[in-house]
Amino acid sequence: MHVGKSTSLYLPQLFFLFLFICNFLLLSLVYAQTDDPLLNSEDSSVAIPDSELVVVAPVTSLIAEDYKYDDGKQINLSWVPSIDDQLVGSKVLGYRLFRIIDDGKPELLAKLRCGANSYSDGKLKSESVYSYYLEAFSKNFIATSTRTVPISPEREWINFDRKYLFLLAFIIGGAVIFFIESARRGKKLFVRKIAGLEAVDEAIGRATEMGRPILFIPGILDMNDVQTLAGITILGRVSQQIANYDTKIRMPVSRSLVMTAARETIKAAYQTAGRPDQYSDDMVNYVTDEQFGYVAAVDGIMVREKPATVFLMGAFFAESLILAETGNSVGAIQIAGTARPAQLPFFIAACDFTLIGEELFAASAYLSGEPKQLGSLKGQDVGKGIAMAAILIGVLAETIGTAWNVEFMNDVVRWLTILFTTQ
Amino acid sequence: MEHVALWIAAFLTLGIYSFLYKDNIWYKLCESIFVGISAGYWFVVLFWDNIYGKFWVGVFPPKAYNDAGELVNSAEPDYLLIVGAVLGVMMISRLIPKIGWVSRWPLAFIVGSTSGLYLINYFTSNMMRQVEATIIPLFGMNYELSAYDIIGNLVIVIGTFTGLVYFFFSKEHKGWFGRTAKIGIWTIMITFGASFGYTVMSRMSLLIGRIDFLFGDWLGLIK
Amino acid sequence: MRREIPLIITGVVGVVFLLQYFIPHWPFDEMSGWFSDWFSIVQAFAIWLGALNLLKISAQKVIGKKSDWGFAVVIIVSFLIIVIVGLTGGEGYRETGTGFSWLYKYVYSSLSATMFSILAFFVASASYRAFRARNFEATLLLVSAFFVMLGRVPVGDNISFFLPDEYQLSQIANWIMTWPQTAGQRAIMIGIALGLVSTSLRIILGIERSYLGGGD
Amino acid sequence: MSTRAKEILVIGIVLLFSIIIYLGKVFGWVEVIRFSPLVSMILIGILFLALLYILVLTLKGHLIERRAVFLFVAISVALPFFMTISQSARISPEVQQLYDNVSELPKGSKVLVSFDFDPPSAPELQPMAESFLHYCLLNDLKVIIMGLWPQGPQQANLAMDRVLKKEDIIAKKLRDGKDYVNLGFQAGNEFVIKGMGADFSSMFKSDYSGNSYHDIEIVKNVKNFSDIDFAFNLSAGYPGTQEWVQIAVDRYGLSMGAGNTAVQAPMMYTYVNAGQLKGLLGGIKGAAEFENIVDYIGKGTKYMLSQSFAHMIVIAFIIIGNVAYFKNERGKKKKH
Repeated sequence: MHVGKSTSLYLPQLFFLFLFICNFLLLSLVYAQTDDPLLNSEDSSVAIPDSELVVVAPVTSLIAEDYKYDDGKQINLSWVPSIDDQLVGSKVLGYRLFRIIDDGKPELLAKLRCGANSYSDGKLKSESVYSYYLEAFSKNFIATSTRTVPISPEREWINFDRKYLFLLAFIIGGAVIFFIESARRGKKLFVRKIAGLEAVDEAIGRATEMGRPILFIPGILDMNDVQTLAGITILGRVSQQIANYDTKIRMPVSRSLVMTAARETIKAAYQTAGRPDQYSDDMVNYVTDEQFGYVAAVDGIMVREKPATVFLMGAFFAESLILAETGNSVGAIQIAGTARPAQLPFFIAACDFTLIGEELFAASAYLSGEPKQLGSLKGQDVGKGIAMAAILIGVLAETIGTAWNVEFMNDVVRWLTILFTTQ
Repeated sequence: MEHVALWIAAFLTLGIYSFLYKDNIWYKLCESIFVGISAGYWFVVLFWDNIYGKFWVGVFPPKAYNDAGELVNSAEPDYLLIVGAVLGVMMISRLIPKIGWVSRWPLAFIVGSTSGLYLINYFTSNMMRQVEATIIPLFGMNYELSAYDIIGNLVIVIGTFTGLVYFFFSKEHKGWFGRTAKIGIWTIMITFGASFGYTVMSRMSLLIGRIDFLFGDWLGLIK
Repeated sequence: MRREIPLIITGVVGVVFLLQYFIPHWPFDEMSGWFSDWFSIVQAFAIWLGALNLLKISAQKVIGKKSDWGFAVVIIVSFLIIVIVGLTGGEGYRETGTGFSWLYKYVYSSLSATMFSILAFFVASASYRAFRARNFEATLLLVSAFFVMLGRVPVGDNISFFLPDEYQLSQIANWIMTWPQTAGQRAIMIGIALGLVSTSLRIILGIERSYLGGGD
Repeated sequence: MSTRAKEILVIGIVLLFSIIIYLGKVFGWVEVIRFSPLVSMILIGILFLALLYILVLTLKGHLIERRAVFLFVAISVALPFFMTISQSARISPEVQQLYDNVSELPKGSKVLVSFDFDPPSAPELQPMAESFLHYCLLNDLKVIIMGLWPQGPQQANLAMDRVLKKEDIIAKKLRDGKDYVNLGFQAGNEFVIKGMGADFSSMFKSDYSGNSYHDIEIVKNVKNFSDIDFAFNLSAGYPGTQEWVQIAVDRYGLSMGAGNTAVQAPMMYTYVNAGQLKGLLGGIKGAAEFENIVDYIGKGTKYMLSQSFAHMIVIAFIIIGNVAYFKNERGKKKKH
């Protein structure tokens, strides 16, 4: 196409463009009528003969603003709707929003319903300059607003919408680190008593009395899982008692690394108790990595040796049921602990004591006294404290605020909502 | 071929079920096939979808003719992907014990990225959003709620609060705090009961699915 | 050095993902994009590692003629069959009608679906022999399970036909699921979320190093 | 006869029967077996009597053997397949919510369906997939399929094959790439979702059959989640609905519903309550309810009777076990 060679060439093109636009508008009106009942508000518009021109006022105060706190991708638009845009008997049928990029041709960006007064345009480029205008249209009239001043979206450094989220995360994270540090410095951190742990001694006593072995299953995951680690920590406590009372222990495991760790733990306990000669490597043996193969083997051990007490501490999957059932059928006292929510119900229903979820970690932290674990537990308690306080205050304030319309309470709720909002 | 396929599938299905009678050779055979096939399955899928589809195609985009009829890359080659592949190959080094330590680099990368993402994700979606969703007016905005909803709201608020109290380890469960924790553990027990029921439902569905296969697809006794 | 570099990698990558949430500006957005890409590739290799490791262990079993080495041969052979079929199949290797999709549909699907359906039997057996209302908590659990199990199948409403519509078993199950169940889940969810936050923080800051394993 | 010989004999008999029935199927000797309502009722009565017998045995202190329980379960779950008993399912609020959200979508809306499960969960999730896809295609919604589990897209194809064979769908003359597309699997778990938040095409270079992303009509103009009108996630674990909610919903504002295995569905109620999920199908019951609401006869409805039986059996066993337990406990106390 040869642009601007002579003015005579322009006329037919302009004519075609004009036809095209008319056609397009017509089509979009038809489209709006078939597809969008809201734009086609025949019921709400005043009955006017088709021939009469329905003059409407354009929208005013159209403002384009860069959306803050993003990487230069969004512009927010706001305007005051046309005064002819009314709830009942509106003359305005809707709006069309046009965008001009870098002084190019206007392009239709969106069709909006009556009453719309804002729009956000995403996926922009920070290098380009954008300006917008709105058309308010009636049955046969279009009122165009003034164009906005061209702007380009800017890239910002910090998303201040998320400042409170950052603050809360900072407080909780800070608490974790603070408590880890203070535990390292030797400060004693309090952890409440955990019912399942108290049952441990009793259960070991029972096995000693009956002269039958104790079975310890540390789950089926490897040493890199926190639940296995917690299980081994609890094994430490169990093996101290065993070494003192000289009770037998059997520990089939499904990972070779767990086997090594468990042997070390039990050996250490026997050494502390002053009878290292009583320890033997046979107490812990590796069976297989295969889930069901392992279960079949453990089942066999349970049926043959009839342990008096069974510990199930660690990460369990589908096998939880089978193990707990067999343990139950041989009449053992069972103490279980896992953090896997799907398996917990089965343990609670089939075992005598269960460490539920975080209790397992709390027990482990309590027993090991490791600063890392204790500090985290304390830090998490700070988080829970914040959550509890927010729920208590928030619900009370919101209930009172809405019931008696107390302004102060509403302020509290507003403030809490801002604090906890994630958007 | 269809007949052979159905019989193979049935043979394998029954083989696994034979474990219910006791551990036996048939079960072990099927289990070994399962282990081999599933490892191989992942191997193939990851080769085509990731190592070929993402890395190879990303670095060496397929050629295509453009509008001018020239043979060009259909997309810009992304050479940064090579870093990912190098890390991936380092991962494999674990198979050779002598240089196994190299595999810690990609492992550190995986652990680091999941930690960074998890921290934010869980904090926003599973803590902040949940706390926000629990702050509700018990009677609705204009007393519009029915008794059913008000009781429900109360249950949610009290249940969540007391449940948190139960998992609070810095205070002994005594006095009012202990009683609150008690309500918490009751709520959690009801929750576990629901999970129990749903898990049973899930397991039974799987069995029903297999029985449908055996009697329907294989033997053709049911429609 | 063998420990420091991994710790630095973990720290940097973790911090980038953290900051990206708060700082929308270049380069964090782009960097997290690259990291996501790399993650997909590294993960593919990581799963390969598992497969290759299995092959290695099985081969060792066969060579050493350890017990059950015959099954190790089965593992290797079935692995090789699906790999060869899959890799020679070209890009459209899993379209309907290919050898790979045949293996998937009749062998892989049958085996994996059956493997998990065994649990149904164990659930029933455990219900009979192990699930006891041994204390108040367990009783509460079983009662709630009772209502949910009955209410989630049509037979529940058939049994409770004599009750008014809104007290029939399915409605009770709905009530339990919508209110107390949600409350309990939410408490557990918040607890787990905080646990993950503190663990992730420890990992990013290098306080938690157990994932690197022992030794130097 | 030794135990081994007996076992082999039983296997032989079962095998023989299977072959005869199979040949019957192939040559059309055996028709589909259906019990009349009367026979069904009699069978239910027999099952009930068997349970009573077990109760009596247990009360007397004879726990029946594990294998007997297994056999009982197998029989009582298989029998309902042959019965003719109709059941009605009531629609749960979260299923209704999903339906409302999907049915409000205007024609031509783009629906992203992520298949994040593998064959073991297929009995629960496949029916949901079929009825959901069928509903979308029938109502002129454009379906974009993907998977975070490698087996997912294959399950999608299995579902799609069945749906496309339905007469009402054939009549629509739908085309791959225009009305629906399967983008395939991508490894990277939640990082894939994150990547998609910025740019779909960076994660999916091509679709399942190897067509370049930018040549596919339906996704040509889909840059990221803001071009998706609704998403539906079929999930059996990790990565799944939780990851979608955390990233796509909470970070990028995607509007989303989910279908979950019953194991993880309870947790999702929290997200439904907080408005993060717009509707939920939980387990086979959710599937059956959705089939009911969109009027699609599928496996969910078919399995419901067996499911009812299975639940009843489990409940019966729990009751029997506990009755015996309390009787024994009281006995023990008296002795003391």
